[in-house]
Amino acid sequence: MELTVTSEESWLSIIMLGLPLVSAIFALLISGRLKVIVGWLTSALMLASTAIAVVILIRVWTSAAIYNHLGWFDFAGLAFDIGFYIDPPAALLLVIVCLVSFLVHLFSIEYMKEDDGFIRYFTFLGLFTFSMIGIVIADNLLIIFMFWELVGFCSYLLIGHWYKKESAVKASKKAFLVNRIGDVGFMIGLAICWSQFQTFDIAQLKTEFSALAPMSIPSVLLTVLGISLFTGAIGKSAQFPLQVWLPDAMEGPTPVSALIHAATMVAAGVYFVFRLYFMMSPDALTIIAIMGSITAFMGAVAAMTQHDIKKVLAFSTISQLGYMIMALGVGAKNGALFLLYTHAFFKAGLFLAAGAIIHSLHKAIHDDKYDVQDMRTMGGLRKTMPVTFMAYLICSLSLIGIPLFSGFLSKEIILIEVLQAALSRGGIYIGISILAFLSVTLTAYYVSRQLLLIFFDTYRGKNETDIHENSILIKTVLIILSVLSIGVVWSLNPFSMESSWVMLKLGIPESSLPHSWTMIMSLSLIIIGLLYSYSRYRPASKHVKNYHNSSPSQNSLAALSFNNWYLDSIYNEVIINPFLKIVEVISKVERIVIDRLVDLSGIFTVVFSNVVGWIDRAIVDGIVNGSVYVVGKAGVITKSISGSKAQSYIILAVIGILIIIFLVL
Amino acid sequence: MTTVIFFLPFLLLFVVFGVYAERKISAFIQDRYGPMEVGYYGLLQTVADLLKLIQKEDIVPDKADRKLFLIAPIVIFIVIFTSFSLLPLSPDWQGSSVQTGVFFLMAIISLDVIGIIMAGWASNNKFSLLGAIRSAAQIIAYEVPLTLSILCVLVITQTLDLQTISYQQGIWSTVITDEPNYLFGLAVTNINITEVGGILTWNVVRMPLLFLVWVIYFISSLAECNRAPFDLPEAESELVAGFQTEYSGFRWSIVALSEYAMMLLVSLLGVILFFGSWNTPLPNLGNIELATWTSGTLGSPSAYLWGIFWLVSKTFVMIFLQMWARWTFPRVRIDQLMSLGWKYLTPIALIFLLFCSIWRLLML
Amino acid sequence: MIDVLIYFFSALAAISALYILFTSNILYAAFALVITFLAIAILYILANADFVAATQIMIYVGGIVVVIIFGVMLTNKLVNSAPKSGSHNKFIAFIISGVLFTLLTFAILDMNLGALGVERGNIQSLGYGLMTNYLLPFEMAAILLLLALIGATVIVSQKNVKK
Amino acid sequence: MVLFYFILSAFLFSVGLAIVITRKNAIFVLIGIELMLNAANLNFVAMSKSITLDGQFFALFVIVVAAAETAVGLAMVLKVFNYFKTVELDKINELKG
Repeated sequence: MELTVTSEESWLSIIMLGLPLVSAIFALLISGRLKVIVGWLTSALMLASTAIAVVILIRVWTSAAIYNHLGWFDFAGLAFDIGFYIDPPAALLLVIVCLVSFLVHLFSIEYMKEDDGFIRYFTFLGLFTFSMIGIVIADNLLIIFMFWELVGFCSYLLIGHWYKKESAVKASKKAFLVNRIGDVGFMIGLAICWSQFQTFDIAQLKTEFSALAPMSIPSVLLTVLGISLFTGAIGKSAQFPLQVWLPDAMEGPTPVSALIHAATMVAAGVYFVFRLYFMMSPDALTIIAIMGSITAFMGAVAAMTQHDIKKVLAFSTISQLGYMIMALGVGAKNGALFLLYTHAFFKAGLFLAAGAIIHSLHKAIHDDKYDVQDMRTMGGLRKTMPVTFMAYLICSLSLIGIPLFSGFLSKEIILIEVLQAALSRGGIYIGISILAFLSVTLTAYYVSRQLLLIFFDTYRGKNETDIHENSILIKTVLIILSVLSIGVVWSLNPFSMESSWVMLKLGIPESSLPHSWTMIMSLSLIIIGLLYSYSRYRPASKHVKNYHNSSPSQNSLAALSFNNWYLDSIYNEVIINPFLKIVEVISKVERIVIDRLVDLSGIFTVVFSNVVGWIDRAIVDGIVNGSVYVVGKAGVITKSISGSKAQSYIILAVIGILIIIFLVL
Repeated sequence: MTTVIFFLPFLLLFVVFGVYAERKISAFIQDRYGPMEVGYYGLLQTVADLLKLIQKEDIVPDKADRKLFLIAPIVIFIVIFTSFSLLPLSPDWQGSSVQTGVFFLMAIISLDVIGIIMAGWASNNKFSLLGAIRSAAQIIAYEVPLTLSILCVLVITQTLDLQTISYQQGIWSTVITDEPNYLFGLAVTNINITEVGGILTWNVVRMPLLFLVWVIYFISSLAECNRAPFDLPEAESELVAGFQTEYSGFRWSIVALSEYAMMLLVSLLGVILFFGSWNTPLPNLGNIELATWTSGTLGSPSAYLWGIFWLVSKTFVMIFLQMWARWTFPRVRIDQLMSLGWKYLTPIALIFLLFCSIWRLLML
Repeated sequence: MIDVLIYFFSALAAISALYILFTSNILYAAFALVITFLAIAILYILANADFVAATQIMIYVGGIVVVIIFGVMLTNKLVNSAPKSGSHNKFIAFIISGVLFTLLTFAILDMNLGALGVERGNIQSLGYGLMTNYLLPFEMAAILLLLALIGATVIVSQKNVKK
Repeated sequence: MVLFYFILSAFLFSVGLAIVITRKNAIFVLIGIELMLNAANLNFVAMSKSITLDGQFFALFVIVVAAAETAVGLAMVLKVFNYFKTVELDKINELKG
């Protein structure tokens, strides 16, 4: 492996990639007594990493992309390269990954203070950040796949952080297994890619694709290739039908949910499709769009009736990821990426704010059986936790898509493109756009419902007087994230995404439709959602009064929503139970047929051996023993002749010597 | 032969007062008086004990092997007493002048074991037999470092003759050799001390490392004498009294006599080999000729007297050291004893043998 | 004087050797062997071989006989019973030994013999000899001793008792 | 006088031989062998003459070898004793391990 990293930027990127790994190793090496040092040290390393990412971003933004690769090994005449490629979108994502990771590290110092697995936790966080950066900058499908697996592994470890809790272990296993299904698709895609192009290098693939003569490769194969690669993204980004693992993944610590299951790892699938956009055939894109819209809608519906504060956010994440995938499918790839960026901040902000609430409730109520995540026992927290409330409010408004906030900007682009696609292409796209706009209303509904339940009305739990705002550290983190969710940060004119600096660099989609149409449409839909939720959950309403002893299955629709469309049950019935049945049958067959056969052969062998043994003893040994007996007898007979005593030999020898002496004399 | 005439009465006297000294020294070490009744300050206590012992009945156990039982103490005593005949007493007085003096001495000492085994076996007693076997194992084991440490001296002196070794360590070295004595034996120092004599010409000073060799010699000699801390063969807490268990009266006193004779023998040998033999410790310092004054005139009775005086007084210091060690150190275990002998003293003595050989090369 | 001593110690050696031959007690035999060896050692001295005599005493008496006694003690139950040993082939052994002795005596008398070792054994020449002409045998003897000791230790230390 | 030494040597050798042949006990046999070796040594020493002292050298080497022989011999005797519980040579008549 020849190492010729030349430019300064390359060195910077390598350092940035290395720092989280160093942080993980540090955390691993430092002994348990120095917990606090570990937290601050790893945070400092993340901050350094973030700073480098910012430097890289500025360089990449103003000049060319960083591209550097080296030969790794030659295999059967095919050179295999390793390297990295950082263009402006990647650089911005890097900044976001590092920054969120840094903020989560800071948050965790406070949040995980009492935890026994503190060191382990920070080790995995460092390792995760390292792998995530790896995914973003790698220029090679195989390397991406490696880091891809690594983030999955970290996610598995962190979901199962409280490994003494059975539900956490189950959830981590579920996440891991469901992700494997997606990875199988990814690997099929890799195999097709290698068989067709003999390279995994993205830049090389890009040139191959652009120079691809039509019909040289059947278009079905290309579609299959695109879909298989997309399957990987389905698994990682929790798209229909593999989204079932994400709600369960909320068993992990809340900062982990913020970092991995909201901001970064789940977005990796979106980024991956964005990166390989050139490989997606039109048919594949249509399927992607359908999948995305279904996911967005299903997620939004499922979020409507949840009681768990984190579950709501988890389904919301699924829904938003669906949005992004759908946007990719309809061609608004830049919009998808923009939503990814903004979503990373406001969703991380929501999760961390939820974490802050959980943390302070947990501190106030020292009862392990009491569910501090249940919104039915919350309410009125606006007064006791004002900063958290503000952060939550800003991030929620951003999520709904209210003007002046970052979510509005990104959703606007997507909605325009969806509408345009529906108008220009018709057919299935009309359905997609209906689902997309319905999801807008539902989003407004469930987000405002959550806000009303948590922060308004009166407190419905116990120990109200003990609830206090969290420490300055947590507040700082929340404030930073909420500031980053305000529209001005992303665009000078917060009403128009066209003036956003991000979109200016990525490229604004050409649109024949005036923006005001979609704006008015989405705003009115949002208002409908808001009004409906206000009518149901306004402070002191009858519904809210009875809410804390409400059960989810008031009617079939609510039950459908609460149980996430019964997906888990369906999988249980359709896949797991039949599979178990098959296994049972197989084991029966094994027991009855194969074991019998083995037993029979064993019995036969024993019988045969006995027969052979008898032959051996009686005949073969008999011959040998007989001969030995004869020889022994002969020996005894001859022995008596020789005197049978050692000294006899001496006597004989001496007699011989005497004779010699006599003769000599 | 003549030395034997000197040594037999001397030995008896020595044992009488040696036992007295042992008692008194142990008493002082243990902060008590010791014998005080018989004679002035208990001086005649041992004589009284001896008289009692001689009067006692000479008991031979019924099951014992009578012949061997009676012979064994005499064998032990004769063996040890014979070796005295090889020792020089003064410049002109040596029992038997054999070229192989030290070697013969060692050979004769090794016969001691036969007597001990004989005594132990003849007693027909478990304790006696066990003590005898232990004693034999111990003596054979410690003969190795003992011989090696003596060999270190012999490498320096280049002779086996005890009288020649004695002459080399004093102002009369010119009588037997033309080689001058240099300080530390090293010709490079160019300080001729042939005429100075005294302590400077002793072997321990001629080759300073010999002091450490003497430590090995001393430890091994303690083991050879079966004295504490190596008195395992007669460890009273385990074996009653080892091979002497069945002996009483006169025969027991012979065994005890042999033991003290052995002490005297190894001390004498140590003095002869390491600490200047019959030579005076006082050197000639310019006109103050201390060495000449305290050595007498060669060939005259004064030389006899001075020689015997210095040899015996130095030997007594050695015996005092042995008694001191006996009443200071606890008894070692048998495995510790064996590992000390084989694993530590023997290799260390071998290393010193190498050093002494190199030193001898430097002396040329 | 020397002749008388030679006769005396020869007789001692011969008598103790015969005692070994006729006694049945192994320990007595061992002690008689000591006397034989000592007598032979004195004969060496009388033949002007001081060094060999000293070596004889040191190794044979102080070493080998002690080891033999140990062997006897380890292979016999000693307390309350003497270690006896029977004999056989007495008649033929007597005849053979007698014939051998007679023949050897004839042979010796037949020889033309000079005087006994002339000069007093000189240790210095012995030392020179061992370090020059006989260096190889000397070293080989050393190695042989080492190997024999290690071998003996190994043979005895293996625990293997007949069931 | 050399003659006398030789005759004594012959006598001791014969006695040693007789011991080796007649005795049942293995240790006795070893004693006999030592006696024979000593007889041989006596010859060597008696024959040792002049400056070279060859006979004495031989005697020394014989003593050394005898020491080695005894050590190994006795070790084997002990081993045999461990195995057969006896050192009577007429009872040790099998070589089967």
